[in-house]
Amino acid sequence: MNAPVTTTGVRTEPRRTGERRRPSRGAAGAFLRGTAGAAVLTLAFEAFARLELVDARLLPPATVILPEALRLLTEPAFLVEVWATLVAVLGGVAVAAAIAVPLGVLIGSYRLAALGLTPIIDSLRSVPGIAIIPLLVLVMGQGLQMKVTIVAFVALWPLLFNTVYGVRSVDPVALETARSFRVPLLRTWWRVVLPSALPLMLTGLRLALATGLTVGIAAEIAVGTQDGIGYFILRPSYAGFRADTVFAAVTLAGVLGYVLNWVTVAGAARLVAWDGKGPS
Amino acid sequence: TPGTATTTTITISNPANVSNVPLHLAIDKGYFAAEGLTVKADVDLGSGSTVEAVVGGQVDMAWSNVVSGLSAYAKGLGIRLVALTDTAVTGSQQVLVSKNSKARGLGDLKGQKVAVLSPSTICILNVRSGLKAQGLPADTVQFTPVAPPEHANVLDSGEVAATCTSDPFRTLMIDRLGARPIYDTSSGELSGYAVGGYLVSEKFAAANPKALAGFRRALLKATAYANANPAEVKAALPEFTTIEAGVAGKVIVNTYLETADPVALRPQVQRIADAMVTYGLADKPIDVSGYFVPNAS
Amino acid sequence: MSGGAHMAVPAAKGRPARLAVRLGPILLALLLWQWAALAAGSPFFPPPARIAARMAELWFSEPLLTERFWLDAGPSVLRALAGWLAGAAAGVAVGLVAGQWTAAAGYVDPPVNFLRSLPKPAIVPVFLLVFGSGDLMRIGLITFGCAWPVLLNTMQGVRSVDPMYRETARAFHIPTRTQLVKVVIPAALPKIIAGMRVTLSLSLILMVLSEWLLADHGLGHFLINAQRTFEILDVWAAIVLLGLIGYLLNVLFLAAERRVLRSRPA
Amino acid sequence: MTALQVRNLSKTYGEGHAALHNLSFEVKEGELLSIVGPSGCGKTTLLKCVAGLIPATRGEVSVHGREVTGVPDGLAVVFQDYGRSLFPWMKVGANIAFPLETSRLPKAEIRERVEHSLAAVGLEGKAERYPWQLSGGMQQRVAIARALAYRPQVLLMDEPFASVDAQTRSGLEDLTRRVHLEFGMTIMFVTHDIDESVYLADRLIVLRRSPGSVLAELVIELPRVRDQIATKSLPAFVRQRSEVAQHIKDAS
Amino acid sequence: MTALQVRNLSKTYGEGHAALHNLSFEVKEGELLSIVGPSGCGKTTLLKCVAGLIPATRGEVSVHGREVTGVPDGLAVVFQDYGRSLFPWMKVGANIAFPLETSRLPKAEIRERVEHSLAAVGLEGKAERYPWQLSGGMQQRVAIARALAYRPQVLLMDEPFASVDAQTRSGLEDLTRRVHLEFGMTIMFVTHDIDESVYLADRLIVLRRSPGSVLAELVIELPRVRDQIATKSLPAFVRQRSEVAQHIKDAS
Ligand SMILES: Nc1ncnc2c1ncn2[C@@H]1O[C@H](COP(=O)(O)OP(=O)(O)OP(=O)(O)O)[C@@H](O)[C@H]1O
Ligand SMILES: Nc1ncnc2c1ncn2[C@@H]1O[C@H](COP(=O)(O)OP(=O)(O)OP(=O)(O)O)[C@@H](O)[C@H]1O
Ligand SMILES: [Mg+2]
Ligand SMILES: [Mg+2]
Repeated sequence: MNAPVTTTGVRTEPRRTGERRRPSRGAAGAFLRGTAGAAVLTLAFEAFARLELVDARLLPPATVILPEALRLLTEPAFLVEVWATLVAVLGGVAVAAAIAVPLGVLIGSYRLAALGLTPIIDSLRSVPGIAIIPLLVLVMGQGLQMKVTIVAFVALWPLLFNTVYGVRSVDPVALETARSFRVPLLRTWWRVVLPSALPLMLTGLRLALATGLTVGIAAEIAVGTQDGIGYFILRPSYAGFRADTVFAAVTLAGVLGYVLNWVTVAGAARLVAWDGKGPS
Repeated sequence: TPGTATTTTITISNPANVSNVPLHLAIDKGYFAAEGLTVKADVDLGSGSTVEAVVGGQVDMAWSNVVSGLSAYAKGLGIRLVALTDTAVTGSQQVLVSKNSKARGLGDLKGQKVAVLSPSTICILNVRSGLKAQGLPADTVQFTPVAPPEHANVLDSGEVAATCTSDPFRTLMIDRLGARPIYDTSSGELSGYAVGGYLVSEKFAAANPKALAGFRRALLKATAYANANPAEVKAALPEFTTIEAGVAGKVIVNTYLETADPVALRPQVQRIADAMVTYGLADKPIDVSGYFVPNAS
Repeated sequence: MSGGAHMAVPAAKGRPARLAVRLGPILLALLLWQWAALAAGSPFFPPPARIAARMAELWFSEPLLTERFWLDAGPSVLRALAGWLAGAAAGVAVGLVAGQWTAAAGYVDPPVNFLRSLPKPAIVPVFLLVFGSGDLMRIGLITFGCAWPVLLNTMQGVRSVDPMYRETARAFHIPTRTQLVKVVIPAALPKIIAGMRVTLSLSLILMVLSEWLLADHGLGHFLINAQRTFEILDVWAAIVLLGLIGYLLNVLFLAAERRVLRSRPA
Repeated sequence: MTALQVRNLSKTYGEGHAALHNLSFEVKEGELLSIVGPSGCGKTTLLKCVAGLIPATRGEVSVHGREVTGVPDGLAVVFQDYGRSLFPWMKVGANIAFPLETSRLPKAEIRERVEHSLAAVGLEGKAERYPWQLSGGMQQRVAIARALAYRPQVLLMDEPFASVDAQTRSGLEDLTRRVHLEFGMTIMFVTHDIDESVYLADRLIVLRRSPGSVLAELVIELPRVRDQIATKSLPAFVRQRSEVAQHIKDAS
Repeated sequence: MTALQVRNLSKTYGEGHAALHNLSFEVKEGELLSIVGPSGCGKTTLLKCVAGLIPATRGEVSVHGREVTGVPDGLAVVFQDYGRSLFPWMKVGANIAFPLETSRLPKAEIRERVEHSLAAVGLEGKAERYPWQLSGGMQQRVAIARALAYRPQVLLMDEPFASVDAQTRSGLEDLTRRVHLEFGMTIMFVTHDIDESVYLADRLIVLRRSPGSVLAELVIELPRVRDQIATKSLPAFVRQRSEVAQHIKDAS
């Protein structure tokens, strides 16, 4: 990324990547690059584990974790737990989105709403979700309802803030245009403000899914629920010295997050095809 | 629904440990059914939230260690003890140091950290009483709560000088990491302490005296059976705990308490309550007389 | 960024009015809470007045702040901020690269999305084994958690920079580095800032998580200890203190944000 | 009847930057008023005040006798910054249909209007493109088509033909005259092209620079129905054209 | 010497939308080439290909004998979409100074150039404003000032005077001729104004619509130093003007 600068002080054109050089388009190229990235990460971890700074039974190398992860993937018992977690995470994120989008549009559009609600929101969202788990357990037990609530609580904030900032960065000329045609407020929100904020909201959604997943699993671990990936992590860890299974389950949780993200991105690609092409 | 007088279903949240074997035996052998009870035992893996679940009425009953239960009781959370399960024997909980450690006894840990499983555990009482016996001040070592599965990690990485660990982790750490016990918590002033028992909410106790009496009878029967058949206890362990069969054989099994009348257990519990005050886990004396669910029959 | 989208809303005029708007809702919320807690009468849901009293006793007595406050909150907040800054820096750096060069994004994307989806409590042991139990591990964990939102937002921001801005910069031979600093970053700034705002509170939350293990002071330690020993009032006091700190940090952040985005069209 | 009345209008941006000062004029129903003036004299500002998009600092604007507070009913605007006034996430057709969707028009009628107005600005068959796939001049014409499809009673146009070539421009000028006459549309037309301003207008206002105010007002003495060649060679056109040019020289 | 050579240039956007087809021409060093053509014929596309901002689909462009892959050295562009080519977070002065900052010019020199070029486009004293605080025509002039301050050897201008009034426009036209002559600047000037294209050019190219290709090429027979009134009344001007007009009529 360094621009070659000749000694005479004449500026030469910095090499542009991407534009001229034919970008290897399509799924194949992306897949190859992605695999390369994943391979580097795996190798780095493997090398670190092989240094044996840490007892291999406590932190096994990738070559131990990955086959175990593959085995888990074929184990119906594990897939059932994945489903349990997934339901909680998707449910929670859906609840969060249902709250965050209207609220975010409101706060992003009206200075008064922002002024009045920001103190409450900023205080609330600094409350660690994990700290309120015991209180949630008290009210709703250790089951699905509790998990959905805690996921919704943590997924709310990235969605909310990305909506607010997205709404605020709508091009003022676009808004003036809508106003000049007397497009009703709700319709303006729906057709002008939301599409324009959509790319950032989708980023919020991706964050919310990942956060929701990690916290959902954290909640499963923290309250020792009866199901979910967290339970599947907790059980072998309570058996002792089953780091391979524990880390295999952790790895698969990461993979699940990756898949969720991928689905979101793929789904979003069509929605925001215009992004980065025109103004706003 | 739980909490009404007609209830015959009891849901129990219990950790997957040795203490809860009789409960599962009682279920398997139909002792509860014989008392007209349906007992559903949910294995809870090491969470800190079982007391909350009991108070909030999300479960009817939960197993908790005696110190945790007492401290919740002392904070006025409205819980009651239905039954105690077992008492510690030598080897059931030990202070372990790593293979390379030079420490020989508690005194050698001066100024260092010991991992315990929670900030309210009997281990703290025991270690402090051990220190006192050697004429050392209570703050000779610091305690830091670490979930039992992490004990091996924190000891291996040298983050703590010692861990206070129960089975099965104790056995595993000795076996696999070469950890070495330097102190047995049942050796001191509190030797033979009660490990834990079943808690219900005040409301539940008041509403279901008959069911709880039935529960006690069935549990007592299972307890007697367990004490008489240690081999079967070890065989049952892998079924409902996470302990693997290979390890289960080496696990130390506590003595299960065969006491029909909870009031007889009062001195046992009061002794621990007093120790909590002495060793700084409670700031004022705890009177345990109201702690027990009275026997209805 | 006072907001293009602010639609013909009469802004609250004058200081007293602004103050009323700012404080009104939160006071109302507090009153409602007090009322609900008193009505419920549960030992787990103490009324805010009692929580406030306990907080005063713990942290806000003596001249202004107790010694305890500095012991509990001081190091915790410092850790959170250090991790937040480090995470934001890492997120912006990687996000810029990944947003700017589509090819780089291809390599970075899968590992990043994998890593950020790892359940934090489950990787605490890894951090512990690798970094030990000192501040390094705690700040490392906070950094690890805070980097992702900033990274994603930066990437998204960079990708949706108006292509005209890039073309203009290229047409004038602006070197890539200057382009990044003077064109791409300012254009993506609102979105980067949104990411940083999300992580500001996240850093507090991760701080608590990081202090659950092997800490002997700090708010997270205080919180988990109170929770395990059923000091319900202390739990609430810690939660409210965290909320308060989070609010204050956000006020500072918003003030900084206003300065940074001052020059945007209104 | 008065369609639009501006009385003592002043507009000051931010702290003390006056863009308009004490402006008064009116536009009669069905009249086409051209507004010319040097760059930066406040034409866009005036237009936005009339449209109720920005509040006046002093003075008042009324449309059809009602004071303007928000955007008045039945009014449409073609913005100078056409590139940003088209929504990049909507195709050209959707951009044009968007303001119509809230009306109770049947779907078929909307579709027809979209096609009609696209054809009118010479963009047949571009409905399925995105705005950013069009050239600058085409985008500007889409913005015009959107306003036309809306069939407003009052149409405000801010340098709408700046980016189109002479030929297309002539066509659009004639289109403007045509809708003006056909629908009796009241039009306020901002331009900096003197020929255009005279050719289009029924009446014409020249604005003076900083802060903008009315320098001159002319009633254009041309026949209602006009022709690019014939009208532009009328003596009245030539005379009024240079009159305006002289005023603008004074204005700068 | 050839400053700029375009050989068999074709450009197709996306899937099969041809904007330019087999275009060839050259511009000599120090020459001012006007490019005219109907809206959407590919003028902007051509200019962006020459500037190396978008890759050609086929054919090649070379500047000073070197094939264009990125933006060639010593070249500057004034974009048609001026509103979006100014950085809203930089003040006007900073926008103009920005391309200069990476040069090794001393601060004082940069400041002087900024002031000079602002004055040249009639915007003295606006350096401390933000672009969005200016009118459309003023923004366009800021974009011109930025290119001028950069002192490129080759300057590409895309309808740079579309949004300014006639008077300012004349001034800017003369300014363009002046820098062209004074600095020996090679200029490629896209416009849709026929008068302007003839008045400014040394040579002129008319593009045909869809897909754009060269329809006609004229060498303008006017003196090097020109004058708005005198030059425009020369018979050569009048003749070539109508010649171009005729070509454009054919082009549409
Ligand atoms: N990004 C794009 N994607 C697809 N098609 C495009 C794109 N940009 C331009 N086109 C098409 O290419 C053709 C030429 O466009 P271009 O912008 O070069 O025209 P132009 O001669 O500059 O017109 P104008 O005078 O209106 O600015 C047009 O038909 C336009 O629709
Ligand atoms: N948002 C704003 N903030 C501050 N000043 C502004 C703003 N918008 C316009 N101005 C100033 O107000 C004056 C009038 O601007 P306006 O856009 O109305 O001019 P105009 O007549 O439309 O010019 P042009 O023909 O160049 O479009 C200018 O001096 C401009 O700098
Ligand atoms: Mg204007
Ligand atoms: Mg163009």
